[in-house]
Amino acid sequence: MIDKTVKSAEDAVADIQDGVTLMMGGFGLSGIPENCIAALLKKQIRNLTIVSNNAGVDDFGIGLFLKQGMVKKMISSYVGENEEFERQLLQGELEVELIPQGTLAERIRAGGAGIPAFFTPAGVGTEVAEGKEIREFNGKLYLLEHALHADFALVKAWKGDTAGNLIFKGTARNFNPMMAAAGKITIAEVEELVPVGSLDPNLIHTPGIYIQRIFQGDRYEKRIEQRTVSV
Amino acid sequence: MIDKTVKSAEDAVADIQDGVTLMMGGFGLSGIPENCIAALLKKQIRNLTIVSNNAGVDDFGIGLFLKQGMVKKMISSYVGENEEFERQLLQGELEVELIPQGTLAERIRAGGAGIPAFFTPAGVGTEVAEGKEIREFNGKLYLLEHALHADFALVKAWKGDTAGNLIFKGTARNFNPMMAAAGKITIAEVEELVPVGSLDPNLIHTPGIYIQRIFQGDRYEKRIEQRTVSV
Amino acid sequence: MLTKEQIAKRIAQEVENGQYINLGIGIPTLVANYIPAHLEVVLQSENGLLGVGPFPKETEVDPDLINAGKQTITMLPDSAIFDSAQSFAMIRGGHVHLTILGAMEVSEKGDIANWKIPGKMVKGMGGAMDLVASAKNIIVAMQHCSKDGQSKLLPTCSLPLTGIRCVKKIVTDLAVLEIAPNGGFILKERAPQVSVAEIKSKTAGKLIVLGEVPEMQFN
Amino acid sequence: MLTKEQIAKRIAQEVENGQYINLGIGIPTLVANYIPAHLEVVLQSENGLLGVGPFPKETEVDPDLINAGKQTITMLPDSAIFDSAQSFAMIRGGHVHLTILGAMEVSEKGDIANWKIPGKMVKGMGGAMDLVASAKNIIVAMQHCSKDGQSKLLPTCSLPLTGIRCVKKIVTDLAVLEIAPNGGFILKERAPQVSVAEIKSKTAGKLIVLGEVPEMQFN
Repeated sequence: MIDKTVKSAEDAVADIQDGVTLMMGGFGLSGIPENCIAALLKKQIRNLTIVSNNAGVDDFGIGLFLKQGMVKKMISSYVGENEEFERQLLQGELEVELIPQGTLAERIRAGGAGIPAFFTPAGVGTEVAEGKEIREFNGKLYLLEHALHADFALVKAWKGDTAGNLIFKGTARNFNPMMAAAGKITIAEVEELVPVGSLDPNLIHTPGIYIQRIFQGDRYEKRIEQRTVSV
Repeated sequence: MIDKTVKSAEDAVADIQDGVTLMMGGFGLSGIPENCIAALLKKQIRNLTIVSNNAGVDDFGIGLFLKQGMVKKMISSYVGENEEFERQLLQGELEVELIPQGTLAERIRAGGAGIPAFFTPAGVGTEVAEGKEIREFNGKLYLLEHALHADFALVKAWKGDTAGNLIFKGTARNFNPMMAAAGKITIAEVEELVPVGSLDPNLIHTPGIYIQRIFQGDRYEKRIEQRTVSV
Repeated sequence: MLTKEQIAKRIAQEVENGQYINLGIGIPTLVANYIPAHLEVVLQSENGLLGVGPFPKETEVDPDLINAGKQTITMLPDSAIFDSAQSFAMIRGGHVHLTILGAMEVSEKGDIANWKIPGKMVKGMGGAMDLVASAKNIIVAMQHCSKDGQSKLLPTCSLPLTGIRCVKKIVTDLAVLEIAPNGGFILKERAPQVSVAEIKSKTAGKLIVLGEVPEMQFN
Repeated sequence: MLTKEQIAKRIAQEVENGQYINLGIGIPTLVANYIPAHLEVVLQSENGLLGVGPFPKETEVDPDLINAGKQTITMLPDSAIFDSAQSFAMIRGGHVHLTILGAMEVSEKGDIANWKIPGKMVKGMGGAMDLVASAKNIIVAMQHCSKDGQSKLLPTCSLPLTGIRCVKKIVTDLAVLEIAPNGGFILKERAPQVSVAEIKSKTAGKLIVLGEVPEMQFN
């Protein structure tokens, strides 16, 4: 069996350099690659282009990259939880490309699936459509949108085996499976790394073919943004 | 909870009439909706357009429809296991549209996913490209392919709950999940119908939103085309 | 004038049995509390869940289970989890029957603006553009006027659009209105004790009044 | 002249450690038997399986577990199952490193024809067009000549094409050949006891011979 295990987050991200494009899984703070983020923070690289649905919060997740000035450009759908982000954007320190969430998800999927472009209705008649080809199908207008790729994709799963097969948990799945397929090199961190044969082949969410490196992360904080409870 | 259960295959297909377009899951004879096929055979409807990767064999699966002259047109990627098929085709009794398997899968997925068209490299420079828009992305040529839809999709799963959530088994999954999403009305037959709460939400292959009717099939024959064993 | 809860309660009357529904953040989220118990519906959360259950008890909180507003939630027996591409395939493919969301402005053509105030707010559109471009039925929940008294029902939107010609119905603190096929807000119902004249004066876009306009009914 | 098994054996020498490989029906399927034991590779079956294991014992036969040739198979500890859209996403997205398939004809530009004989065979292309349009490395396994002695390595294909400019290497019963960037079959190796002259006489397309051509080596 192919073994894709690396020893640590530091080993996994060792060749990530200034100026690369990173995809990072997660929705809000749920399902983000905490250990890879910590390892990259230590590396102090700069000029990153980051594809992530959100930008973390001021003191957690991608927010920590922003604080250290590591990010040149964010490609996201919603970045509303982050004051430092807003400051950098208004000061012109940060480029931002805002993309409708479904278009973002589908562009990433297209990147992994070898589809260079597709038509989608989201954004027709809005500023998202500026400069894009518009075409009518069955009486409805659609925009042509292009695939997104990344030099590295950093994903977080619940369980993974040494061959890179992954299972996610709950809504922490979100963007992780599409990003796993769209990275030239995909690094998976998992809460539990298991031997091959431990996962039911029928129930795997992301097949190992998409994963180049895998390691078991530790001390997952899993911070909650909106702890909402019923009484 | 929404309950999508119908009593029998006969009830499930009761409103399927002459001239409709049907998607039918399965790869070869694996994962085909055996009970729906049997119920439709009894109805003796005609002029069907069938979207299915294969066309069954002479005496099983969609081959039985062909024998009874129920099919006007097949949309498939490979139909090589069926002599009656070849006879009808050469005699001009049957229309056939042959589509590369990956393009077929993606066109069906697009149908369910609201993507009207996408670019794919399969078939560039071949007769599949005739009449299609060709465009270059990053130095490579791609064809524009359109979504496929169906009036009814007939899918077969291993387990399903009364809300229509499905789990498939092994390679019997194949085209079933995409077809489930691409049918205006999707009928799921399952080997085991279970109450809601029996399936782990994290491990569901096809969410119930895509399913309009579900029933437990009986007497699955699961015929094998190429029984190949090691000694 | 209706409270937010009453707006939610009135919108809940639009829900039909068997529907799959996406609820936006704010008033739309409250709608879940008022869906009549005899209706079987499924709530979709676009971050990857069908079958959104109630908020968890303190002991049940799971950071791996949140809704699109990043709130902790629970699942139900018929729940299913999926990834973001599948979630928007569902939305884009028209499988979600009803979308309820808030708005800053709605035009008499059914255009909606709810994601950006130039130079002021740059949070992003999230899933709103996909939802309004794809849902079969879109109901907007909002205040009839802004805090400084400006009508939010306009001839054309002044803010950057989220989607065009997509809103079907609007429920405000003053009225229930439908978008006419050729444009205009058809006044369907008045809030209790609110006059047609008041609604007319607070609607900047074309208001269409057809005969007697009934008061909203709450059971 | 090589037997089918020897063609498969020679192709197996092209396999590299860590590769994901799709094997077509016929000779390509045999390649699996000759992959050196020290190499860790994963076989993909386009009907939805990574990690294709050996054929089952009689008692293990499962109708829900077949390969793209509809043969019953088994899984391995690292196997994963997926649907057809995911399978071709993998193929189209370039995640499969090596595709080995049969052909009726190959042209000196690397075009391949392997799916249709007009008026005679109408089985369909299956996944072949997707595979040849997307795989990074495509090796063709075939007989050098047809049964009636016609060369299958041609200046241009006469049969309907499966894909254009995609084949990288061809292993026949007579030779190993590579497609030159500007067209032509570069003769890399001869089968044991087969002369360059014989290969030349049986290759209708442009054959490029660069210096001494070694014999194939089998360990």
